[in-house]
Amino acid sequence: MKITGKVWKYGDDVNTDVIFPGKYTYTVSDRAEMGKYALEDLDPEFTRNAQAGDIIVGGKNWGCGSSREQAVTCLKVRGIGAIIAKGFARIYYRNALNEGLPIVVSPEAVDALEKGQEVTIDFDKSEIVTAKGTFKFPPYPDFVKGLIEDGGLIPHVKKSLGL
Amino acid sequence: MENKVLRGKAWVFGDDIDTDLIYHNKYLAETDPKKMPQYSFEYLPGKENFAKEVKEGDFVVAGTNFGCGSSREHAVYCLKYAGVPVILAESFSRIYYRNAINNGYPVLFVKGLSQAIKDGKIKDGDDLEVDLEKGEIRDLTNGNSFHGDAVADLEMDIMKAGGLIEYLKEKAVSK
Amino acid sequence: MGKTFAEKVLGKAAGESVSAGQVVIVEPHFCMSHDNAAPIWGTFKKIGVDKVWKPDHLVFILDHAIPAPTDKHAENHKQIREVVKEQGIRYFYDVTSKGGVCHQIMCEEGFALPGLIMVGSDSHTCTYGAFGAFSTGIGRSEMAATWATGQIWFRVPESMKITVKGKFKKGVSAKDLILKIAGDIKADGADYMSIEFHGPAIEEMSLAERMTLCNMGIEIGAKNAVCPPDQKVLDFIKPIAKTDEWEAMWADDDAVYAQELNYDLGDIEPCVAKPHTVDNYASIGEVKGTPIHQAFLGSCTNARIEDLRLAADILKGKEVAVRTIVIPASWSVFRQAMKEGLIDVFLDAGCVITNPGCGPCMGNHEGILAPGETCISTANRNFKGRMGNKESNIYLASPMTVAASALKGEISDPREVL
Amino acid sequence: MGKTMIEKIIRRAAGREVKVGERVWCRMDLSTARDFGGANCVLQFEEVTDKKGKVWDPDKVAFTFDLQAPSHSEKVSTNQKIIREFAKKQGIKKVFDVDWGIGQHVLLENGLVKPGDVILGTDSHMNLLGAVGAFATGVGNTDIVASWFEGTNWFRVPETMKITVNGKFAKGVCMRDLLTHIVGTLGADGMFFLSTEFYGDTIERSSLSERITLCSMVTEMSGKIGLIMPNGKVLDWLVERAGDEVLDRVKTLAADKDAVYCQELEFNVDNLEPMTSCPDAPDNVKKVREVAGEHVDQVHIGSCSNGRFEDISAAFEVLKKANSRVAPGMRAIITPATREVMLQCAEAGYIQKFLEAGVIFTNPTCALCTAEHYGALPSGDVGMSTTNRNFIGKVGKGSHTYLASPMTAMATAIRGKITDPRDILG
Repeated sequence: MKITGKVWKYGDDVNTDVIFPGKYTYTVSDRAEMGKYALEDLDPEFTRNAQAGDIIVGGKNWGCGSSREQAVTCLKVRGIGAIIAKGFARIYYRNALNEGLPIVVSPEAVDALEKGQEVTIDFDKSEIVTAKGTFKFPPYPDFVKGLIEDGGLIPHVKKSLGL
Repeated sequence: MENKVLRGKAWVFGDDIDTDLIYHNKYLAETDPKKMPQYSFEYLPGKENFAKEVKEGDFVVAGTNFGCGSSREHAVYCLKYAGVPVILAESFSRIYYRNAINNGYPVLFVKGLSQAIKDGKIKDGDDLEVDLEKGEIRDLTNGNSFHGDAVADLEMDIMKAGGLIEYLKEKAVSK
Repeated sequence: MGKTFAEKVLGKAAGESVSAGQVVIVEPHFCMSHDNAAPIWGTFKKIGVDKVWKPDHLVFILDHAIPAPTDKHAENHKQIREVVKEQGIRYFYDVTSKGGVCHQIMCEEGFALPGLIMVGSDSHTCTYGAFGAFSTGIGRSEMAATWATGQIWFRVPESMKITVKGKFKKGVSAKDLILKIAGDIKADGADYMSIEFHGPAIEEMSLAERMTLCNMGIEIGAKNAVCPPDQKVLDFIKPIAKTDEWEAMWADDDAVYAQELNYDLGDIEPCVAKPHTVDNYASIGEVKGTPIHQAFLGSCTNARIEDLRLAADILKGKEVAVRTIVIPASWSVFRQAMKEGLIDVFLDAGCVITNPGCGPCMGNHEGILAPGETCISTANRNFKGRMGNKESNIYLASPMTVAASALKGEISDPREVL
Repeated sequence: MGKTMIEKIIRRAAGREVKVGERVWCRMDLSTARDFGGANCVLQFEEVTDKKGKVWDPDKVAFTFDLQAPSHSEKVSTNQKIIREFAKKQGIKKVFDVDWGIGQHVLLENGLVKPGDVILGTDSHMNLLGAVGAFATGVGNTDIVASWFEGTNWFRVPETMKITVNGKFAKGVCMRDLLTHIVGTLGADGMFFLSTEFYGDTIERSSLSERITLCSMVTEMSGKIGLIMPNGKVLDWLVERAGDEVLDRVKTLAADKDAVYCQELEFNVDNLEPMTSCPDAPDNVKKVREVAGEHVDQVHIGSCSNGRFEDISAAFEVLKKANSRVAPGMRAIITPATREVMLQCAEAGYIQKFLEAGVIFTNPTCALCTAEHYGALPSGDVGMSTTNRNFIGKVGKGSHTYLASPMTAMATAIRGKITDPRDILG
């Protein structure tokens, strides 16, 4: 799998409250609608203009804070192709894999990328191609690969239960 | 008020339509009157489509005690800014009546309207012609006609000034 | 070679000896969900399984917005009641005077037990480590999958050992310690790790203080945080334990740690986390005098009877200068506070005391901030927009610092009013 | 020809003799707004005065916060902030923030209401202040703004209805039941634009909270105001709160013997039974017996109509007699009207007992009456509450509500289905 998209770049410790504000956690239950509030308190420009296929680039500890899965769902339903970060908070990492939203850890690629640039992620070769060079990232552990191949945790569970 | 004959479609309501049905308390925090029409009649079964489908010039037609309940002026704004030019009702509740007048928003008191609505003599979607000055209301769809009384006394003066604030300003100037 | 707490607990559950880095699949014990049980149920149904794996392992506790403020919240609660009925869920805490903030209920009702693996669809599930449990927060899909299969995967985490000695000085409490740790190692300082609290000072601490510490483990990125299941814990849980499947487990003395930190409580002083990150540490001296519009004493971090006592001591006989919202962590805390006359102290001081629940902590309920407003809070997060508006500011602090600040209408040093 | 109470009140406020039907400009004694409507008032005032306006008398303007106290939405928080800042700028000291409780009750407790006062507020139940002989009325924001210019506003001098109530309530029956009975008898527009004066030995014996209950529901019959002459303990209480001027006011307030009433009604409560307003209108009234056994999901005791200490005490008596808990699956919520009431409940030991029985106690506020606050109902749920409106969808789309007395509400909470409190009280 290989994806190419335009970069939206952010700093360190971007938390789930700015990705998907808590006040919507019980008033918005429709998945598609969640996309409307993505990054509302971080970057209103993103909220308005993000396109399907765009790629988010973050610093360390992306998605720290709450366990709310909407912080992944809201990006997924906007069609965000992947998130490249220096690191992910634990629950966010799990939630992203469970939702089938590709996430990649590569501090070098993050430093090489600026907002608006194009970036290509080649999952087969485990590399990120930027204007400043190509960077390798560690491949997913086998277990995680299985999850992603099945399209997320729920389809994975269905498959394993034979449903 | 200029004498003009208005034409539009009727949205017909029964008696005792309260302010929660006109403008639900859920949206009370709104402070911009122009944003209020989107919530009109959201909680009134059968009229949930009003906010989306009402056209500028359409009339609100109701029975007795229209606007009973809360003091919220939102319930006037949400119709005024939806472009409803006048409310026709057999009677209005007290606070609603004041709020309408205070905004220079025309209302007509139409005798027998409550029964006429119950008897189906005026129905949702009927084409109406309303002469505000003369108080003549004609249902062009079925030929029925009604008479409505405008406000009088001080209320008429306030209405003519365009609302209570404007009235008080005029009064202050003339002093 | 010795084992860490995480290696021992996960190893026992996996039925093999495990070390950090390994992935294990285990059956968790209690699985806690709050108001989000309804959306989880929606996902669960998509899997195509009819029954949850063990109804008695599920615990539902309504707390995020109770009683329901809007019909959407009400619909959500109603769905949960229907699931409870349909699936025969025994442990359900509805909008009644038995409830409260989910993590508080889990601890005071005997669900949080030593050696149990527990998950919750809330990030502060790590609180139960105060009772020696291995507990961690997960997302909604993962919870749905767990209900269906009774299984969850974990990468056995590396561990961080934090050893604490000494005694708090007057006006200083566990919240100040954890804010100091967050400031030192930053919000990702313990990413993916299991934090173990060791040392004589931890043994001295009340269970409430340990809960405050473990609760905020997530704020430094940890998978879980845990204190030793000592006699204090055992005395507390034995009469109330909801299962006898627990086992007091602790790390070996020669366990291997990825990182070790040492703190002396005597060095800790009153402090805050400045907007907009939990690791934005400042000593009280640096921020003293900052004007505030609201003070909030509540949340799963600091709203237990011990916290209320500390705040009431400061507020007794005085009047607050800003609106001050007090939300006890549970109804049993509320009732205890009432018995001790603390509710009267708060009301006489001009505080609003609301029914137990999460309140304004995540921007859902009682006490949302307006643009440009500043709040000092005993909760656990000060992220931008967390309490409602992105143009507002939140300072995190201890109950004593919050109470002292409420009195003056500006951030204040509790040592000056004690 | 004699004058009614409202004619005398308006005469004082207008400074001249007045006739029924006349439009009259009156001086305001107090012009108040809540966190509902208050921000609209402030923004409108600032707009029409180009931010240069000064309210006529900062001591006669008050703000109360009870719509969402504390707020749970950014919009309401912002509205509250707008009000606080305006009050500061204008030197308005009477700001009763989120820690106080329901507006009218807070004004009363703070001695800001005297018999004969003319008071405006952005709350349709302002007229419950008629319980102490004040003419208070709910209005929209424009009326409030207009009154802030020169402290005046206009009223039509209304006709007056006279209601005389005699007899003693049987055990389990109270003022709320009488009121419900009256609403059922007269209908939603039964007091259309009228002032109503209440007389008779039942009224003379009644407590302040009973009078408040009675006058609060005048709105549900589209009345302008319900008025009761303060006497006995109510008068003592008022003097204690609002000072000796109360006594002077009372002297000039009583209706003349030959006052003219447009309608006179008499009720006797000796044989009155517990009553309830069934879904979905206050005037859809039945005896509790007739609907007994109907399932109820949530019970709420509170609101400006029935949230005072006596109301909560009445509910407590039912709980005590039942010696039981709320029914399994039932949510029971009590919201005291004010902080003072909450403290009284704490002192009396009620809160502990209610909590032990499974009832939730919230902070003083309008609670579910304003929706967007404690106690919204999901579709299909049935509630019973001591509030004053049960219009369809008011507390949640697709839900339905019965209105009843605190005793009936508590009995229903205990049994999990609509219950006549006499079944418990014996």
